[in-house]
Amino acid sequence: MSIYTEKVLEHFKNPRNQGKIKDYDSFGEKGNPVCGDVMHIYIKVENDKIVDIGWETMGCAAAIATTSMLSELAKGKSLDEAMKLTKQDVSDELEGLPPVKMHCSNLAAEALHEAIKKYREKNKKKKTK
Amino acid sequence: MSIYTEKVLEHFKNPRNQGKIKDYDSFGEKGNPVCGDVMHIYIKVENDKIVDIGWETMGCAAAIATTSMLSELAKGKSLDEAMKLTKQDVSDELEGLPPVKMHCSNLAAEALHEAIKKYREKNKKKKTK
Amino acid sequence: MIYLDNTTTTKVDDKVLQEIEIYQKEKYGVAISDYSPEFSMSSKKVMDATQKIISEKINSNPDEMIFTSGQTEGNNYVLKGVPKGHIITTKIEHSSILKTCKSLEKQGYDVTYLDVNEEGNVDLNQLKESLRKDTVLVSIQHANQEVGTVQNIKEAGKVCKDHQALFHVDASHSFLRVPIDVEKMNIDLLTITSHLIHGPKGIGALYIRKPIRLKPLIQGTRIHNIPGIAGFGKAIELWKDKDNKKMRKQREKLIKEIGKIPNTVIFGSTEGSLPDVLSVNFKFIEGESIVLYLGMEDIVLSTGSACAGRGLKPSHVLEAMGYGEEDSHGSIRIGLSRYIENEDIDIFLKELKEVVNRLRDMSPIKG
Amino acid sequence: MIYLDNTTTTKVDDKVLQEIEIYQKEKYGVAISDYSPEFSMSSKKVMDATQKIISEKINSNPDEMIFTSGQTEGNNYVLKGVPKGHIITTKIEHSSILKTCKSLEKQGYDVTYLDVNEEGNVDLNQLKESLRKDTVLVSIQHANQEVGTVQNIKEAGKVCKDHQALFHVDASHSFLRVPIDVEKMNIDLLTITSHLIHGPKGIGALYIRKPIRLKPLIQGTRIHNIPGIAGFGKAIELWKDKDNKKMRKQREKLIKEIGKIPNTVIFGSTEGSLPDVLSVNFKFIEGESIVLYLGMEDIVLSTGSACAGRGLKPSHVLEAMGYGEEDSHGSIRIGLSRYIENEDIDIFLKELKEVVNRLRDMSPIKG
Ligand SMILES: Cc1ncc(COP(=O)(O)O)c(C=O)c1O
Ligand SMILES: Cc1ncc(COP(=O)(O)O)c(C=O)c1O
Ligand code: FES
Ligand code: FES
Repeated sequence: MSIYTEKVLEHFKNPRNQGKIKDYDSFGEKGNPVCGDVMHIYIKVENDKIVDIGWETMGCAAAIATTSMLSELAKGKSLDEAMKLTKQDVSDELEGLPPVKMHCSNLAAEALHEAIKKYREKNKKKKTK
Repeated sequence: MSIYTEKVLEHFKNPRNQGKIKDYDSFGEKGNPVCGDVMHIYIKVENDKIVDIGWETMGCAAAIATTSMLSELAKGKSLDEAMKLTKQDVSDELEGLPPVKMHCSNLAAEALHEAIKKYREKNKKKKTK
Repeated sequence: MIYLDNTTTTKVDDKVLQEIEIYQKEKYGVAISDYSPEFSMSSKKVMDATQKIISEKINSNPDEMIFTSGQTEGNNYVLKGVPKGHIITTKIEHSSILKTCKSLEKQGYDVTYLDVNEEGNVDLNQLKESLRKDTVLVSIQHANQEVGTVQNIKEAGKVCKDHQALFHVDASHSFLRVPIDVEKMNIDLLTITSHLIHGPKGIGALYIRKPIRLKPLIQGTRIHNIPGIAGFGKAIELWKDKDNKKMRKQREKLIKEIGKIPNTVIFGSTEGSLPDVLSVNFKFIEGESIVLYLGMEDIVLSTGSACAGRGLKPSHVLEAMGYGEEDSHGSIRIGLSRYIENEDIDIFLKELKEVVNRLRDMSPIKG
Repeated sequence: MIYLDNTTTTKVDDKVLQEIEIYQKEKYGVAISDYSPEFSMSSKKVMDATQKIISEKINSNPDEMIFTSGQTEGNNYVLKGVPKGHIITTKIEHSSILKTCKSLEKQGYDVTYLDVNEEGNVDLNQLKESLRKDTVLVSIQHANQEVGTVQNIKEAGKVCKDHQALFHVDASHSFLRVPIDVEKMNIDLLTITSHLIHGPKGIGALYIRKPIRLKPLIQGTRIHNIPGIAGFGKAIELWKDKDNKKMRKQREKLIKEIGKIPNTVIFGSTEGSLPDVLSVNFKFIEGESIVLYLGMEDIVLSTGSACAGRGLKPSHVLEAMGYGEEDSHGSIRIGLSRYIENEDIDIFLKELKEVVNRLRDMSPIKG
């Protein structure tokens, strides 16, 4: 009778890919004005593919579980595929989030998208250089 | 934890002198406008003394106990002594009555006084005859 | 002891007690927010479960049900929660309705008190005639607390619906005894209480049809009475229809046997009545004396209008039914329960007859 | 399980349960009038007894005590029961005071909300300055539900008395923990609740100094929650002063050990505080996560402002004390009880440190 699904609690308990990764290629950062929580996502990219991912979150159980779940979903995906990941995907994979906590799953996807965008900008510059 | 004293309950349970006596010399009757209860008292008099007493009551436990107690107090007393019996005497002998039930003890004494007065009037007439 | 005062309050069933205890000594945590620790979440579960149990009995949705501290709070909540205007109720309601209406009148509300006939049935034509444009609420009890008369709530509900007036039903005595269907009966607001069905005291429920909203009576985050809610739900589950049948049979026997005692009046409706309440008057004697003498024989019941806490005043219910003061004088109320066996009824009848004879023997007024 | 959520609600003591059961399954009759059968009279007896027990604790007369369904009803009763006028309260009251005041403002009452300093102490000079000719009530809590700060009620009472304003004290958390004397402290109205002292839920009490009269909140003859009243009385008797001493010692140990964790803020007063409540903020992490991780280790407590049922909003108490949103973010409230042993405190501290480390390790913000 938790408001969280088993899946959310499982990720909260055993978060995957947690922590800043060494020599990451890019990172994204999102803060939540509603609750003041903060999320960082770090990615390592090879051949336009996310080969490693790590994260840091200050937030509620939903925030921690969604970041963990997102990192699993993104790992191994191409940047294009990863850009298509939405908060809905994360929430679905977690078998649902309580309505007032839907904003938490937003954070993770947005931070990832930011990391990818940054990576692409940096790379563009490199190529044009 | 009854609102009634042990003494009241004892008289309620085992009323003394209850019932109309045969060949009574006089009787008094009182009704209570507050609660609609009714009380009859019958006396037998010899040499200005109450030698026997009986009563009928339709009323609450306090009414029954006070009539019973009054009858005990009055029995054997001279008419003069009996006229001095007050509701306070009855209530005191019963070790107290709850305030809202004080009116019940009134009834008994008043009915007795009426019986005595009636007896005296009747006797006066006889003597003067 | 033979406890026949079940219309005042009931014994808590042993199985209900067990349920209550679980929430007092094991699952005692209460979730204040949705993010409370798991341990405290069992409180939400049992609230949901009880809402569901009640809803199924009255054909409502679980989320149309809130908990109160009992019938009196629920009734006050309804009456004080509707917009200011004209209220219609009856002359035979419980004090929680009548007292509140009196105080609302002082605040400028207009209240109509419907008459009842000598069986205690509300005059539905009078209801129709009383409805006005500014009528905000009609509040009619389902069954009476003194004489057990059951009202034609379905018909009353139809009248209210046609007139688009909110309809409240005090179902404290009818709940589980007489079928209730808030849809079929067009009931908008319904109040019930746990202590009259072998559940704990201090808990009740209020059904509020969606999307009706009442002004709150008690504001702020109150800790839910979780053990009470759990016990309430359990008590409802334990009440079986066969209990009603058993009680109704005993009631019929009482009517038959008591009817043989001369100068006796049985109050209420001959047809539509609760299975478990019977109110009787014995002429020429007084109710308190009957109750106290029976009490000495370990039989517990109340005088006719015990629920009003009336002191020496005659019952407003009997008055409304057209009886005089002397008719409520020697009256007693017999409240049955599933714990009463047929032998108890026999013992009671024997003692009752003796007590009535004894008191009549004592009385100066003879038949 | 280590239950440290005693500021939300408490476990019912086994001896209290026994007492409650007596009135649920044996002495279940309730006297509706003074002429009820003897069996039902035990209900009066236990009411009298509990009134006496409470009175002795607060130095009032037993007949100045009425029973409510809990603190929230009591607080609503007081605020809505005084004549219309100017009310003074504080910014750190429970929602049952603040929400009610907000709704009274809409009805044309004027309300002043007193400030508190960063320790949570009400500004008594501001109280003096706020008092007006039309001030009908001053309502100040004795101790705070989140941070445990105890107010100088004696001084506040003097100010109210000098000004002849009614003085109400919400003593839900201080009752039995901090001495209360309605005479010495000039308290006119005092509310308490049973579920915070190992008594049952759904019962509380309201002290009304004679001859003060309040407008009734709930009208009509309500069946008294006799088992609740019996349990309430028993719970009071069972609370011993040595329990307060034990809890205060444990609280001091918590302050000492938690104080060693870097970037930690302990809220409230350094001097005048309850023995059993401690509110702490751990920077860079979030309260719900702390609570849920501890829950997985069978340790139950709440985030900082659980009693407000706040959802995502920051605590109004911390806000009034001058803290920002981020300060209430990672806060938890530890509520002790007599059932907590010193070993429990050691286990809790060990787990707490681990959880804080783990979450800080996860956090992007580092000290
Ligand atoms: C018809 C009716 N309504 C309300 C009540 C009051 O119920 P409660 O004691 O739960 O407040 C009673 C009392 O039994 C009643 O008979
Ligand atoms: C200060 C304060 N007042 C009132 C209440 C509400 O009490 P109850 O749940 O008894 O209504 C609480 C809740 O614990 C509280 O902390
Ligand atoms: S509540 Fe802030 S991220 Fe979930
Ligand atoms: S109440 Fe009528 S005589 Fe006592």
